[in-house]
Amino acid sequence: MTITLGLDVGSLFTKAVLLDGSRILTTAIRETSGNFTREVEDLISRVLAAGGVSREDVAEIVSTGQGDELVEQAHFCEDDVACIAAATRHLLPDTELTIEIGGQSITGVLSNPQGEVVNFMRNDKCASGSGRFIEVISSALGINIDLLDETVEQASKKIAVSTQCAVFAESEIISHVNQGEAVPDILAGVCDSMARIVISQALRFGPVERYTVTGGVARLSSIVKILQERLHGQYRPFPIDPQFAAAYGAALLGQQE
Amino acid sequence: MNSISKQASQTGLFSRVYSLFSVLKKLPPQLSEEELEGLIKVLPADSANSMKSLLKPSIQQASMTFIQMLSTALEETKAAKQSGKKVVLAPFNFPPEIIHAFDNLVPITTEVLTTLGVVALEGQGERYWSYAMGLGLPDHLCSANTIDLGSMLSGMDFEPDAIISGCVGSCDVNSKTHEFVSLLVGLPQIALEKPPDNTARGLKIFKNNYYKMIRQLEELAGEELKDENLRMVAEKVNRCTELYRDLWELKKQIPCPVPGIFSLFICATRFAMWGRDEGIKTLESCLAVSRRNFESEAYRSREEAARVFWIYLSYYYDLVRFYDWMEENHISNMGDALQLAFPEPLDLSSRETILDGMIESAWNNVMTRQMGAASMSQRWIEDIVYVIKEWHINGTIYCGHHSCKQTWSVFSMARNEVLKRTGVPTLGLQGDSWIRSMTPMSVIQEEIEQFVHNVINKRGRRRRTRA
Amino acid sequence: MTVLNSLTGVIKNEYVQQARARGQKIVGYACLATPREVLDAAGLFPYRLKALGKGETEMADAYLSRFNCGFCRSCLQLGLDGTYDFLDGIIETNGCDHLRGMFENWQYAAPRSFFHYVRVPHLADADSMRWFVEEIELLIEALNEHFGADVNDYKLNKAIEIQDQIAAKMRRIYESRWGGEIKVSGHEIMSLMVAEGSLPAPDFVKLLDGFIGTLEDRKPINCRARLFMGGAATDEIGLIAELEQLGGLMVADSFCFGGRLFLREAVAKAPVHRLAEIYLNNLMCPRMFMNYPQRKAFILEMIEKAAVDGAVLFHNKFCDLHGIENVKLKMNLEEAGLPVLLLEKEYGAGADIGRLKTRVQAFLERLKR
Amino acid sequence: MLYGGIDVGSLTAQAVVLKDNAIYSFQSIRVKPNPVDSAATVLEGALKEKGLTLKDLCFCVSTGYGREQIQKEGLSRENMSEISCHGKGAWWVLPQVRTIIDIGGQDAKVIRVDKDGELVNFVMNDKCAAGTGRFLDVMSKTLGISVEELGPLSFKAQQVIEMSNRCSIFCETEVHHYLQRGASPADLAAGINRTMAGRVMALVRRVGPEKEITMTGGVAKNQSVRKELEKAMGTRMLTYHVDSQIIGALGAALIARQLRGVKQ
Ligand SMILES: Nc1ncnc2c1ncn2[C@@H]1O[C@H](COP(=O)(O)OP(=O)(O)O)[C@@H](O)[C@H]1O
Ligand SMILES: Nc1ncnc2c1ncn2[C@@H]1O[C@H](COP(=O)(O)OP(=O)(O)O)[C@@H](O)[C@H]1O
Ligand code: SF4
Ligand code: SF4
Ligand code: SF4
Repeated sequence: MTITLGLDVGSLFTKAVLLDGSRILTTAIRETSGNFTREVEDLISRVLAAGGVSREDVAEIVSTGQGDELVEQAHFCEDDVACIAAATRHLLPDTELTIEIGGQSITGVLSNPQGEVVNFMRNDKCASGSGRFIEVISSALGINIDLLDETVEQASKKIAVSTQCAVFAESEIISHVNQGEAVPDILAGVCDSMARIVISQALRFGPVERYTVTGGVARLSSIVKILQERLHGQYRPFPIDPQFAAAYGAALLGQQE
Repeated sequence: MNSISKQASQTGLFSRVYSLFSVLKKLPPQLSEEELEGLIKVLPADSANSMKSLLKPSIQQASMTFIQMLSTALEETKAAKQSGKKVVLAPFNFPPEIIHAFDNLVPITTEVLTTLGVVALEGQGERYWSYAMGLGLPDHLCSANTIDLGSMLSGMDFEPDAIISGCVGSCDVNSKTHEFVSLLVGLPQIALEKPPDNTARGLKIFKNNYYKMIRQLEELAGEELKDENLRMVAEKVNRCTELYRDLWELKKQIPCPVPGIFSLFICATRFAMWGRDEGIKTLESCLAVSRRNFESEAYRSREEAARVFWIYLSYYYDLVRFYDWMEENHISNMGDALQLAFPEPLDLSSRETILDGMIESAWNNVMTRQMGAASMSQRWIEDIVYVIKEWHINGTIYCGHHSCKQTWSVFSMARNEVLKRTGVPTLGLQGDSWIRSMTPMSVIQEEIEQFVHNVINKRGRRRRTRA
Repeated sequence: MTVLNSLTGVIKNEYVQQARARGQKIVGYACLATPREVLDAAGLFPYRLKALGKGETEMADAYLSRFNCGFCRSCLQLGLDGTYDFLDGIIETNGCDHLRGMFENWQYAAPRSFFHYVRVPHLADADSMRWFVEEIELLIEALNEHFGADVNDYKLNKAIEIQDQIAAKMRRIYESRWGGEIKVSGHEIMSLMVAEGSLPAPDFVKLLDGFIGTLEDRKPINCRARLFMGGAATDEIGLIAELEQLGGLMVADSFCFGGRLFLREAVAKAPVHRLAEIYLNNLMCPRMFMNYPQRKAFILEMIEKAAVDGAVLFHNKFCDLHGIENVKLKMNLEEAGLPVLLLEKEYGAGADIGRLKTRVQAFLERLKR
Repeated sequence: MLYGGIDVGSLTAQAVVLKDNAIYSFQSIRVKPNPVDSAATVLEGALKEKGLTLKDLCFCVSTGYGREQIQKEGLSRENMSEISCHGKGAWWVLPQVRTIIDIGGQDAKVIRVDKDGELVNFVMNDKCAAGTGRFLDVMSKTLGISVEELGPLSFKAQQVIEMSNRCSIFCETEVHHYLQRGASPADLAAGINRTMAGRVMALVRRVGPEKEITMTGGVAKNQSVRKELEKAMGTRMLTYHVDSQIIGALGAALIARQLRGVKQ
């Protein structure tokens, strides 16, 4: 069996997946910050240690994401679109649309039955509708993002957020708090407005039969649930932690080398 | 008014373009490498960059005739006042040949002027843009028009004698901007409306409007439209059409022997000098260079990673270098929707038949034909599909010029239909065609590369990072 | 007032439900240039498309873009999410490029069996008038054919008469604010205008009569400044209400859902020609070319009659027509000595209301009121 | 006679007490979640310094966020928009000033006043927080420095790396991107300040600035943004010796003084 390592240098998080054939040995994640080489090195040693694999055993290290070309440790890099498509093709073969929602963008990747990329579309001009938006808002409300779903579940209504700007939304939300609105209700409203932006992206390629959602935001069921309700077509849950989709795809592409 | 911005835009767009071109015009027909180097050293950075690419040996012959053609156009505008002629400002979708048929009228095209300014001038067009913003105009208007308007309104530039709104019915932004200028400067406005009706009835109304416009032009010029002038122009128009079609045919070849930048030369000719000897010369030299390419072994064995067509506009800031970049990356730039004018030869039998032909070519001119149709999407999509098949296009790009509300409102539909009918994918970008600060070139290039490698070729873009 | 509230608060109001119950067909239109009388004469219920300030557009945004006018996106959303399913047909007009896009996408994504395009000229000269007459004739033909209607001059004249009545009554209410005390606020007027396109003409006459009946007993409203408002096609009654709370009342306007509605001057007698004149000659909309001076004069006259202290000109983000027109208008109004505030806004209830209010408040302070 | 002015911003709140024609005392605090609380605390602070209470003020005006509620709660007698207040305050410290560029945490405004400090014209950022103090806050955090250091640091720059992303939030990643590629923080700081100035210029152009010009609000303290703006406008701006963040509250107090005559 060949062992490969996929590295996804995201806008907010850097992710690593260690793959043996198509079996995940381990994964690791950390925040992306300025010090690049050290971060990646740290991640690599972490996954190698946890996977009980020595560096020599790794046949290919493949990087993707924003800083992919700077990963000195990588043997080659691939575009994230290719990695995401590869991951979907492998894990959910007949899924046409993958909606990747990361820290800074929403990318729709449309694949054909052979798993090839038919088209992709990225929305990254404004933080509204990005993972960062949710983070900024939940931290303004004092809610750790891990507890977001739990909190939203307690909501009895949705307070609409009227502005799309993440910065303005933050203060709008604080004014809701002041007016005595409950935090879960406000957060539910935020998730709703976030989901709407994703929906319009997803619908842009026309109706599809099956779709999946990846990226860090796909972990938030409060948002995915709304997508499920409003998008036609069958939702296919991503079988592994969706935040690792691109890193997984990168490792898969390494397998083909 | 706005004193500080006014200072900044002291010299107008026209004057600056004019003085640059009067220098360029004096260049010898063939430049040696040293001469080119020398020229580039004396030009400011933005101009130098463009000239370096424009005057590279492989296309120099065509570029030179192109430069000569535009210099002539600019000189005629400049000289008009002294010789008692009237200058008519028109948008790009208005075919200028009818104006060339008047002794006393000289046309100048908004978008051509802006594009030249953006390509050739230091600081591109942004100072004029800023001026227009200072007037309170919204920042979502078309930059091509806004830049031109800013230049004219800052009061330091040439003043046309009339404005033709050739976009009434097909583009609000364009016609409305022209209306604004004409109201502010107190210029007569001539509106040529196209009814959104593709049938014979629509054409009849349009014809009526066109004749009405000729009467207005006659009044402005103080002369009648003379048969012999009309015939002379018409003959040259037919020569242009012939050359245009020859170039069209050549574009079907794989690899494409027509350099990407020629699409700019061709449409600038269409927009400004159609029916003039200078226009014919430009098209002839484009054709000569392309034929030479076609016959050259080296060119024919060139790898073509993709044949890309811009379904509406392209990016015209940093344009020359951008087209070079595409070439270096083996992406054949097959041009943009500004090629989709489909000119037909004019029937020279009589004044009426000539005018009928000119009217039909105005009716079918770019944008008028697509966005001015009964449906904004239908014709546009049909034309894209046609050109994809004709030129063997395998990928299309929508540049997403943000002021272009018509195309934006049917872009989704167009992308899906084009894919359905031809299997060819469309990359949707966002940016401004004439202003670099909206989306930086590096971002655009990165998206295009991802598109070419992952979507068009489906091979991915594997880049080695380690030996 | 409750009838009015229910009309301006829901799209599928009780009149719509009644019409459906009695089998009357309902046809939607968007632009003021649509000759409603033809629909009335065909026995149809003309329903003016509106979005009532609803700013959610995720379905529409899959077709239209972020760069399209929010009003159009909202209307399309309601077309796609089923809210407008009660419409038996739609009449498209080439009001502006965004509206054209809205109609095209609607017809593409959720087609209707009756979809007719009334092509409105952008000029109002004699040639254009002939063309528009033809358009009205084509519309009549289409309605006759599809709905089995039998439109004739008699019915058209009747319909014109009712609309004339409506205009006269509306004018009376509208101009009641110009004399001295203001008893009807600007947003109430706007409610009436929005209601106008939401129920059959005879019912609207009744509603207006009721409203006029209450005028006498109304108390004057406190007014810090008399404002003119103009610009974008907007039906955001809530927005105007919020802004009026700051004390500046809208006493005249040039909104598409507003003071332009009852301009009906015409000389032709034959009904189709008369309609063509009513709708084309009086379309004080920036989509019309070559007649800015007319629009300016119309607004200046109103400002004078209504003794206005300042003008607020709105445009929806990405609206080209009003975005440009407002700049020119601002220059001319300022020349005439009137302070002007330009406001670019996103369509949709409450979006950034706080920031809009700050600007309007500052404007009132600038007016020293 | 004592007059009060309260200005609650998105980040900081200020109160100024005016005695006749001089600043008698002032306070500035970070805002509390509720604007009324902020107002109460900051006003009390400013009064307490001189052993005063609310009753000693003969008129008080509130401005900024929650200005109406503050009035409803009785802390002020009238509320005014920030725009008028900044205009008035700046005019008081610099009577010759005609254009004021006020940049706070979320708002950017350009205000024109006449020779009496009365509002003539103004513009304010609308949909997007791209050219506001918030941008600088996010950026300095990303560079790992305080917002106070952002100006000084940029004067050490060798070159200027401008941000291309429009969104304040996303420029964060752009900075990361450059840092990863070895750019120096000083060059980035210079680029950030220039980008900021560029965005503010978009507003400045809309009013057509007229001399003399000055800046107010927290961002006025950033010397580098100030220099960049001066360069873009081709003119120097005036400075003054009062804390630029209290200008709004000062203006409110001045208006309180003006209004007293009218309202009593
Ligand atoms: N437990 C979590 N911790 C952090 N972020 C999370 C978590 N769950 C979901 N998220 C979301 O995921 C986003 C990051 O997604 P990711 O795909 O890693 O982005 P990128 O690839 O751009 O770095 C965050 O902005 C946040 O909204
Ligand atoms: N000492 C300082 N040096 C540089 N910038 C500062 C300083 N203090 C505050 N700022 C900037 O000013 C902004 C806050 O301005 P302020 O006028 O207090 O805003 P608000 O009125 O919205 O509370 C901050 O976002 C920060 O960028
Ligand atoms: S609106 Fe807000 S979130 Fe969007 S680009 Fe502007 S600052 Fe960023
Ligand atoms: S504003 Fe003009 S174009 Fe738009 S709907 Fe109204 S009348 Fe029609
Ligand atoms: S507001 Fe402007 S863009 Fe929107 S429908 Fe009206 S005219 Fe068209």
